Amino acid sequence: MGFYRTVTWPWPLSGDEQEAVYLSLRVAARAVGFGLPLAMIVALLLARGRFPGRFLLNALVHLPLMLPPVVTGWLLLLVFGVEGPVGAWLAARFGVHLAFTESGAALACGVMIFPLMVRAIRLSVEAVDPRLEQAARTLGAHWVDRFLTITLPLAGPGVLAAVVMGYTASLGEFGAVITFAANIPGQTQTLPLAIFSALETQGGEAVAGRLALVSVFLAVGGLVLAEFLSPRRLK
Amino acid sequence: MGFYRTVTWPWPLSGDEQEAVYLSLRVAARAVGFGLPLAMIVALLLARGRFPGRFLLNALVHLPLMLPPVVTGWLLLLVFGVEGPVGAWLAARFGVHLAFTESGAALACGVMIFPLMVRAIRLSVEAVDPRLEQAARTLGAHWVDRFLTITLPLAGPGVLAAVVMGYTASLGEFGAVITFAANIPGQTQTLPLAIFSALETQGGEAVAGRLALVSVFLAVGGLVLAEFLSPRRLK
Amino acid sequence: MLRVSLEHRFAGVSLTMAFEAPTPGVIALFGPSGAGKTSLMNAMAGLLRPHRFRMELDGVPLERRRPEYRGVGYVFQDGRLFPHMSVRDNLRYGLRRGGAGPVKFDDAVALLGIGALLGRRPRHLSGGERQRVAIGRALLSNPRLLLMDEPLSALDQARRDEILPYLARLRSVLSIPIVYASHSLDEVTRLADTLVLIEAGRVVAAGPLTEMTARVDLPLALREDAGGVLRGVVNSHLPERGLTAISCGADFVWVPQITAPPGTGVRLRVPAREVILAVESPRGISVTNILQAHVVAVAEDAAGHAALVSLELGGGALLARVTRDAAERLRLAPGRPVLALIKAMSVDWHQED
Amino acid sequence: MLRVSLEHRFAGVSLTMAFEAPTPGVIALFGPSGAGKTSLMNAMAGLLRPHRFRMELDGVPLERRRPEYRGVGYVFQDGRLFPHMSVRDNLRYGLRRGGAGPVKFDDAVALLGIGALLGRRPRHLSGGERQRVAIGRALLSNPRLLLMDEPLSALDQARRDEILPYLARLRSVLSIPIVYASHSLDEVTRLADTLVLIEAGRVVAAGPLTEMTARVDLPLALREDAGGVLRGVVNSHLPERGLTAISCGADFVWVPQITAPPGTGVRLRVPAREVILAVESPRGISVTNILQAHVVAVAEDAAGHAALVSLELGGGALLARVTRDAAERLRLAPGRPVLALIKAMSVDWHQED
Amino acid sequence: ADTITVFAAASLTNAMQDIATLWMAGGHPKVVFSFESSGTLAQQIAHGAPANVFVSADEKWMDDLAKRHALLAASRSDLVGNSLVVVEPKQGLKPVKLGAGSNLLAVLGPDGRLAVGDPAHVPAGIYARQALQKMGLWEVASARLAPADSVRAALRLVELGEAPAGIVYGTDVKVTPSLGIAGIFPPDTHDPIRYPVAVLKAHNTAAARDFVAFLHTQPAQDVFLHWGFTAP
Ligand SMILES: Nc1ncnc2c1ncn2[C@@H]1O[C@H](COP(=O)(O)OP(=O)(O)OP(=O)(O)O)[C@@H](O)[C@H]1O
Ligand SMILES: Nc1ncnc2c1ncn2[C@@H]1O[C@H](COP(=O)(O)OP(=O)(O)OP(=O)(O)O)[C@@H](O)[C@H]1O
Ligand SMILES: [Mg+2]
Ligand SMILES: [Mg+2]
Repeated sequence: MGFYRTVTWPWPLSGDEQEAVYLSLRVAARAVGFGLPLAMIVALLLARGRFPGRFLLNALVHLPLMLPPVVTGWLLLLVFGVEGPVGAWLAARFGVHLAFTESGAALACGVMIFPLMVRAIRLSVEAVDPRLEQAARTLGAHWVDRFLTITLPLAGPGVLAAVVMGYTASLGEFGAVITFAANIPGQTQTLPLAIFSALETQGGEAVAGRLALVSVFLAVGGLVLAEFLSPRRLK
Repeated sequence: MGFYRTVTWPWPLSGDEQEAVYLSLRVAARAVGFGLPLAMIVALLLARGRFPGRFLLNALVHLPLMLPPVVTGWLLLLVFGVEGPVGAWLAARFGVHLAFTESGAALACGVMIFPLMVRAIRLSVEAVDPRLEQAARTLGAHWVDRFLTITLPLAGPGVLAAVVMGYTASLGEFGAVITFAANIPGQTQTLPLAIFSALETQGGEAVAGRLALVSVFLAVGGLVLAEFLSPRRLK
Repeated sequence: MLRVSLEHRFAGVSLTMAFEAPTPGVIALFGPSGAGKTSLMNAMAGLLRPHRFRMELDGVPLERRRPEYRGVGYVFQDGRLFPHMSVRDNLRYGLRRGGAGPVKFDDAVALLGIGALLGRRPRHLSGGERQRVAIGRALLSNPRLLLMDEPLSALDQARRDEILPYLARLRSVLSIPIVYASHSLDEVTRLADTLVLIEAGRVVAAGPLTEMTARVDLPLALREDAGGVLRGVVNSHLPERGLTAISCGADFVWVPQITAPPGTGVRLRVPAREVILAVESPRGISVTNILQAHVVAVAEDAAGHAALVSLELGGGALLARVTRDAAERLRLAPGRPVLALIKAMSVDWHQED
Repeated sequence: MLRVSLEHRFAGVSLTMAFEAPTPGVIALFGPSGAGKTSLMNAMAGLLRPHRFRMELDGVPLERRRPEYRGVGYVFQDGRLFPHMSVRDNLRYGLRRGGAGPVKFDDAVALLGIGALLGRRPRHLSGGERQRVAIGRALLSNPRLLLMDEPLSALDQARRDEILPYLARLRSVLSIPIVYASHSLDEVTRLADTLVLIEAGRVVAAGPLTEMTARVDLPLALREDAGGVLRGVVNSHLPERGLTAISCGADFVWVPQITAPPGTGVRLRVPAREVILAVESPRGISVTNILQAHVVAVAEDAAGHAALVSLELGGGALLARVTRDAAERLRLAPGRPVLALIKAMSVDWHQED
Repeated sequence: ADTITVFAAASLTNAMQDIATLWMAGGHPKVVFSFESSGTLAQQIAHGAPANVFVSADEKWMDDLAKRHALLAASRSDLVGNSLVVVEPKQGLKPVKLGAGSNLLAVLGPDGRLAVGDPAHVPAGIYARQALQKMGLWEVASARLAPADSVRAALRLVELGEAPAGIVYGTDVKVTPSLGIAGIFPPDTHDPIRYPVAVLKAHNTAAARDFVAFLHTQPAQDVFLHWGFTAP
């Protein structure tokens, strides 16, 4: 109970904390930004496609949801680490190292939020009336065209939901990030990692509470923006 | 790389592992079972309602998504622990203890998957043509009736998505559960926690891999079932 | 009595409409596309909340009731069948909620010819089939007022001809007042008791059908399909000549033999363009009805090539459209006695109840 | 030439249809609700894949092309405007993808009277407005074949009368063949060159419009609104009498004065029920056209109260419906010469091109 | 009710499980464990977790509970000790000199990182920081760390080649065949590594006390030794 009294107003933030905030925002932006186009394609394939391996793709997309995040992070290390097949190739070919870098944190977040984004978009794509797509066909729109001009805009709520969920979930992503990218202040120490550190430190509850509050503010800011942009208002 | 060779076919499971599997299934079932009706109501309120505090409710629902799971677990301890306001009341009034019990694990899972379920249902509810609800009104259906006979069935894909996501995410829920319910074999040690324990054990990676595979099997089973029940097939 | 008044503005369009009409009866809202028919109906069903709105049915104000308690059945212009229910469940939806009413499930199904469709989903129906189901659904909800927004425009003539009398029967047998939006003058004259002419969000004129159709000062009279309506009673059948005599006030009008027994009230519609005027009685001609009348008013159409002649007969008022040339040849002017030649085949008849 | 043949089974309903028709021209699919019109059109657009299907337009087989490359414009029975685009963007959608065509954006907008709606979203349109936009959208996609599924059934008469000539002009000026589904005989006779009668998934008869409409052996002739079609050329105007003479073969037909200059081809439609037959020439009568004809065939309607008379005139074939009584009085039989009395007002005329 | 619930630091997992097997083989009540970081466990105990026995990886969290009067004071004792080592892949293992003039950073190469438990809270990380500070390397090394959320995670980073070296407990290296010890920190470079054990006041049962006593017996201590722990 005493705890409630110990949480103080989070401002001003310390330098490290500020850095964690900026880093979190950058990481979330990259995770959502790179994840979204891919999520759209996968969602479309799952919603409309009928191809062998469709079910496998579906299961694969859900993988990060069904495994403990720590395992996801560990699998990422196995695949994208310097000795992993993709990681070795990236390092040899482009000199890119993902582990311990901001990009790695973004990758981990991106993988974790991917199933959420795909589901949201897929739901909305499935709700689009296929008769409208038929109408577009008779007007000469081939499938990419149709997707971009009809399906996607009509699935707008799903895309928005994907962005909102991806962004908020990114701000809370912990296990996969710390396992894959470690907890390096200024490079991979996002807010959740800072909160976790504080929580595990003796007497750190107050700091953790402060930082959690910052995290909530950031996420709520995103929600406000989303609510403001929601298609219902635009209509 | 050597790791890949060390993962063995997971069957037969040891007694503890079996217990973890059953426990995980029970916890997921309770989390989804109790969470779903509530998620439906909240989704409907968010999708169709216009009331003060709507935004607050939305933010609250998203909270577990935006905080690191450990923090969510810790907040649950603060609220539902023996010293927390709700926990103390429950213990005094009903003799019910949530923290460090199977029910507590289900509660933690339920809270974590709640935003996913609400989002999925909300998206589908928003996609239901309000003109059909109008038609039902003119036929004398009041709002509960309308919700149950028109909105909900038409939002079927969203409810199904909610169940799928809730179930798979429950099978992967880690941070909040271990913090709120601890990691006690046979009582609160769900699969993800068992996997974590294995990872913490020297030389436990192979066991962790095995268990992760079990987790994937369970989740994929759920996906198969969902695909089979999907409204598209029923139509 | 149904009294409705409404004021509403959409971005760019403003609607100000009011009318009253006796009940039970069919009140036709007649007007071109975009006139405001659907908006008016939405307001009456409670689905649109106009800036100002009053609605009173038989002394009961309804405007404050919520749509689900207003007891207003609505056949929507755009169908709105529930896609996740079979046709049967769509029909039953209102049946279960409206309480038992005089319309029976099996009767409605038989009449609308949808017996074979009961197990299907709406998206496996043709456009016309869908509309028939929508009519059935609204009927079965046992409403105190039925709104029908162009319910027949997706139907073929045969089906229309089948359903129209049933709608007419609804009016008289069940005494459910019906508000009926349409831009088909034919439907309206067959069905309506009261005609409300709407144009660009205004009520141009409203009144009893028979009066409205014989007026030469309304835009109605300028239509290709303008025509007068007479009310009459079946007098006698002449099976050997295949004819039936209808008495309209002092006149007899012959029509091809009909099935209604003597004494039945009927409504006769005579298209203006099919009325021939003569000053001498012709002979050896296929025309069967030669009625004495006198001219009430003459007006010219916009182009000045056709003359609209309002006629007073022994049993009602009719409209005739002749060429200006003929009007001059026959020297038609108010008060002039003329013969109205009407082919028996030209008279559309409909049973009143 | 457009050749189409199709076989398909829905659960419980089977369709077997084939027809061929000259192009360019308007091919009307005429039949009751549920006959299979929409299914046939869906197949032609490539949206339905029937069990068997062949489609050849001017020698080019089209059945294997995907819908987006088939160049078939489609005005859907259920509108299908894109809800997230303004009217303008809906119209432009096909314009940008179909390539520049002979139909200009501004012309189509002006003709369809949708200039004021360009900025609106479809859900802010009335039912009729929506349909007009759908027509515009299909026209602007510059198709090689245009499918129109009951495009006018949501429109009022005035708007129909405005749009129909434009559709006719499309046919002749742009030489886009049009397949037109309808259950309005009026629309069909005004527009069609070829008439395909469909009932319950079968083609009952198909052929040139003028032939089909004068046959007494088709279900068409039994309809209230049956009527013959004559093709003619504007001969001269008589402004002082407000009349125009049309020469149809050897005959002159008078109609209220029209604007088309002499030499213009026109299509005249004379409703069967408005044709009066006489054996003696009447006098002092408002009827302007008294044409010599002889009876080709006589048939009775189902009830036996009306006689359908197929007539041969100097310039074509007409249908007359008289009472059985009158047919007996005048002793109508094949070969008998009669006078066909036709009010100038009874003749609907439409410019051919 | 006879079951003994033991909350133990994650690094004790293998040893404790072996000892429990031994204990139960003697016909004693069942033991169940919850392995987590000491901090999490301590907080859970503070919030009423039903633990009978707590084994912490460092003194501080035990002190914390003592301050909250959660411990049966008399039952607190030091169970085992551990050593702090530098771990490297066995292949190409470069021994590290630990003490003044250490070549620890040279082992990392130009851009390699040193995997450690998070010095903010993971006990192994805290010891590592002390040692690095003592050796005067902290200033430079702190920018070259890869802090992980547990010592096992740090070990895994070395195992997977992400980090060329790491600082972990001696016990961790023992069973990972691909890794070897490149150097052992002299005990004076950090606080003594001790695992204190105590019975918890709220769930103080005879069985729990017996179990703690058993932990101090020779068979149990042998197991600890087997897993690389040292005497306290
Ligand atoms: N939500 C809206 N926003 C803006 N304008 C609207 C809206 N709904 C209708 N209108 C306009 O109001 C006018 C009346 O529309 P309404 O649908 O009532 O016409 P209607 O008489 O039913 O026409 P139709 O016969 O074509 O169905 C039209 O001009 C239409 O464009
Ligand atoms: N997907 C489907 N499944 C089963 N039956 C169908 C399906 N689509 C159409 N039908 C049936 O096929 C027949 C023809 O339907 P179609 O829509 O082609 O008729 P239509 O001539 O266009 O009728 P309308 O004038 O009412 O629009 C109807 O009996 C209809 O019920
Ligand atoms: Mg309307
Ligand atoms: Mg159709």
